[in-house]
Amino acid sequence: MPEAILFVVLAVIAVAAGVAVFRTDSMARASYALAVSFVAVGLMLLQFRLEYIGVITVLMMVMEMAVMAIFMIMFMGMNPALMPMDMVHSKKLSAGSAIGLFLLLTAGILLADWPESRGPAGGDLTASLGEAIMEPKMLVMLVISPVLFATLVSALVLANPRGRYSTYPLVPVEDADDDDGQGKGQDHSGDSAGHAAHSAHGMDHGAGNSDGHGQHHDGGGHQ
Amino acid sequence: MTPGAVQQLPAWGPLAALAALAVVALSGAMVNDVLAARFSGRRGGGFAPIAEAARLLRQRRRSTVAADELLRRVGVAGLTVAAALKVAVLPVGAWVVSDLAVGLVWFNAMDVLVWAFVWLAGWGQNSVFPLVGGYRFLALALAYELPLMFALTAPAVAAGSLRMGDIVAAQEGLWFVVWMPVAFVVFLAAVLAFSLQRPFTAPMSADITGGVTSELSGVDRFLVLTGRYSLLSAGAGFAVALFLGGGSGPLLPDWLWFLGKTVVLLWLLVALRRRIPQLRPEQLMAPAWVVGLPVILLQVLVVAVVTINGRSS
Amino acid sequence: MGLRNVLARIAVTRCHVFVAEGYAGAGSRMAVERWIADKGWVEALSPGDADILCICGEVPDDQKDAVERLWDQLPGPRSRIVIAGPEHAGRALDGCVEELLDVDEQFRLEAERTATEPEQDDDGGSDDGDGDTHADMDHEGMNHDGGKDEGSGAAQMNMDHGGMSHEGVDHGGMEMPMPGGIGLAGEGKDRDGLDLDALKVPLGPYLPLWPAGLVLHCELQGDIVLAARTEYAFGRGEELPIGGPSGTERAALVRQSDLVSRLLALAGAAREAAKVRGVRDAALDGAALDECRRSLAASGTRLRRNWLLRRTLQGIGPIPQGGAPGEPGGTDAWDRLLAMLDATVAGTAGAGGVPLGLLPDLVRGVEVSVVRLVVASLDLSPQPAPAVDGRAR
Amino acid sequence: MSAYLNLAITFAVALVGVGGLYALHQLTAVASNPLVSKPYTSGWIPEQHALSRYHARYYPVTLVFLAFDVEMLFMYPWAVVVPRMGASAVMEMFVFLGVLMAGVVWAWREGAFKWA
Repeated sequence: MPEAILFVVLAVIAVAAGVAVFRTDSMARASYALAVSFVAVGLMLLQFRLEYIGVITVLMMVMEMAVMAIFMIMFMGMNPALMPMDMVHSKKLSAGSAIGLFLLLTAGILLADWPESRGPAGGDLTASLGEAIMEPKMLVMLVISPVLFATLVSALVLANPRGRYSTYPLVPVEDADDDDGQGKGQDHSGDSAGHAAHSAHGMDHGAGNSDGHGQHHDGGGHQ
Repeated sequence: MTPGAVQQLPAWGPLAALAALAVVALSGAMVNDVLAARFSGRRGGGFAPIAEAARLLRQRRRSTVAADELLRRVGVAGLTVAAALKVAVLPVGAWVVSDLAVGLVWFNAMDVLVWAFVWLAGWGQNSVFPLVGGYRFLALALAYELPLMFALTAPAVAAGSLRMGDIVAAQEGLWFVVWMPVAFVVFLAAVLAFSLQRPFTAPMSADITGGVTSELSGVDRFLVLTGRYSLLSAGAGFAVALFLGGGSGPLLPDWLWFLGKTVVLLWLLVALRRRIPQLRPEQLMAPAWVVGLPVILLQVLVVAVVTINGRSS
Repeated sequence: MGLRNVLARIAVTRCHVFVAEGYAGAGSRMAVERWIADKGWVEALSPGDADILCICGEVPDDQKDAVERLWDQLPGPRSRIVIAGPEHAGRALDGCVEELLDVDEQFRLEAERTATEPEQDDDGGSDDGDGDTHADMDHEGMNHDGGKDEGSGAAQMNMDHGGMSHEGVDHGGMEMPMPGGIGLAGEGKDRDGLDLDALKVPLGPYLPLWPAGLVLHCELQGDIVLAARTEYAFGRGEELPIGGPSGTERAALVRQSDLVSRLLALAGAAREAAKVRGVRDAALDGAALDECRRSLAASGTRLRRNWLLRRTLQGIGPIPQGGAPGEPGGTDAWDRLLAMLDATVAGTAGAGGVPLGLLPDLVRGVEVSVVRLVVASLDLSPQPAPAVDGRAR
Repeated sequence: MSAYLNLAITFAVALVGVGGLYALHQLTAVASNPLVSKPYTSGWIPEQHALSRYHARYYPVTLVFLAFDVEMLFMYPWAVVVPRMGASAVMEMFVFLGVLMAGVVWAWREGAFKWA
């Protein structure tokens, strides 16, 4: 009975935190509300005696939400904390797809022909997981490896603002007339930014080369 | 003590463990201040952490305009709580508060919580310098976390288990530090990093007026400072359990050995980090990924090969 | 009350002091720093950490508000003191301790402060200045390529609105909350092409480990400075002679070791910083100059072996070769640190002042910590033309 | 199950400890309500709220990290079975890691770990 109560409490927390994601005005709160939701799910997995899966869910999800918060904040269309906002777009479509997916999954759970439990799970579940990964499900590993590699490369190709051969611009690329006419003082520095960019360019090379460690990258540019 | 027989403490265990953590952390802070005092030619210094605590308990709490009070509180209080939860799976001699089968992963998960807490503490203050500090910590975390994870894997491979008790038991005869020194060093570096000690102090350094602690006062600041030392102490404890044979040692009871080793290692870390200058925040990224990661991977490879050979022979 | 008194007694053995250096306050600051070190106190890095606000030197009238703002940020129990000269430091700080120890008075003062505090509700705007709101609008307007910036405020507001809902964000009405009367950050141009918010952050004048009076108005995007503008909040004018008549070797040694220790402290090399500072204090006390130089030379030798520190400082803030005469051309922060030390050891004057105009270029596009190191690596103090600013007005 | 119970107790004790500190602070501090002040900006009135779309310059690294990090899911179970499964498991895992490491080196060559 206490287990059932705990389960219900965790489930309520998970759902409530999930709702909070869409109710808050702050991107930071939204990200971490999602993290709380996932932590609750991870703890529920622990209740199923899935120790490793449960703890690793907590680990991965907190980590990923910490990273996601960076992006949520960066890519928000406006101030990510101090303005009222609505996280829900195209409400009908999303509500429809959410309900549809929920029904589909529930139907799957209820209708699937689950294998009979053959007594209590014995031994170390983590070890059996490891064995499964290494032997019968080895294909998964072999597929995931190139997939991750491809993810890594394509994500960087898309996201990295500079390639190998371009040096770091020290100043933003600016076209002077785009500048706000009222930027007190700023337009001055804007004008001069161009000059600075040229002189700074040389400096950057110098800096990169004298930086003995890492950043091969300048060297690559010269080859 | 038979291998793997770690005895789980009853419900008063958590209290005892947290009290021990507090005492060990306090000793670390005292050693730090004694060293500081000696360096500047003063006597004493051991009283300084207590004076600091009194000062902060007396000081009024402080908040900034439009601060995200909830997130700030979570972040500020979380550091200490995370340290406490780490310690819960740490075998002190033959005793452990919680004999989790995946204790090692638990430690790692609690470490990741520190990411969240430091960042939340920085973000929640709605002030530039804490904000920059919080983001700096995430940058550090991206650099240290993977090497840390692999450093944790090495003892797990050698012991064939993720249970902290088994890992300690597997070191009977030969401490892991002897044949996995790289993992040990990387682990200690990561401990310094997640407890925000030099050289990884960029998130709360002087150039951003204290970073995440910049706007904190009173009990909030006290909790952050406590959290740092608690995390460092917990890290030292895990280093002992993972690499230095846990509570093994002659004559004395094993819990005493364990605490002794932990305290000595903690003091060494405190003394060591006073001598290291701080790294600029962006300086760690490339070396950690391009040097640290391959090196620790090689260490894991060596450990795996040795383990297999040991089994088959 | 017993517990509170005991706590107060214990607490004052470790006061945290926020030092705000005003006009010609270097001598007092050094005396205060020394007192702090001798007592085992702590130099607070921000007012939020401080018990004592210690103003060294004079604060010009137009800066009085700034000091009041700092004072308002001290959490309390708190005490403030103006130190007019090095010889007053000890007595003045003792007076502060007395104030801090007066428990009843501190409680009364804080209660009073709570009572007089302006309403700080979340959509406050009680002191919502027009200027703030306006500034905010300007920035919001910047993302529109139309560039009808001369348009009226209302027009801009509409543009804003359009721009935002265009992002797919649905925010209700125009009553944007402006908590505390502070505006929201506006977009800034960026080298990565992301155009995220740029924050206006002034560095200085009341910043620990910072040249007195200097203000660097930065636009920060993330932790990178997009653009900077320099000014002096108050002219440096004639420094009070520190450690003997100005122009003497001793005064030069004191000043330069002060600069070196500041740079080392910012680079996170606390031990070396404290050692150099010790030499400075010894020189102030009238120790033999040769002795001081020998210690500094030893520090120099240690520093040269410190590869982590070198890695921190090398390659940052490079000044291009062949600038104006007297400019330390072709150097970076590490070179300048060593040159400063060597010049002090040799007893020659330092490399000479760096024109302030160089600074905005040096700090553009670099990280905040680097900005601090670059500023600390430059000897900005000698006779700048009064109230210079960099390039912009 | 008692392992989890003790973890829960630890969590509770830690929370109570933190809460107790806050309560104690209410009694001992010179004022029990927090001071609300403007953020510290070197003595100036802050012109803008700090909470903004913060440009984390290291965002390319986060992508590399996440890709590599997924691998850790397999690493822990692998660590448990290595002694039993022998060389084949080691080979398999290190081929996997090698591929990822190649990606990391490539990312480094692309300058992804450069930041400021």
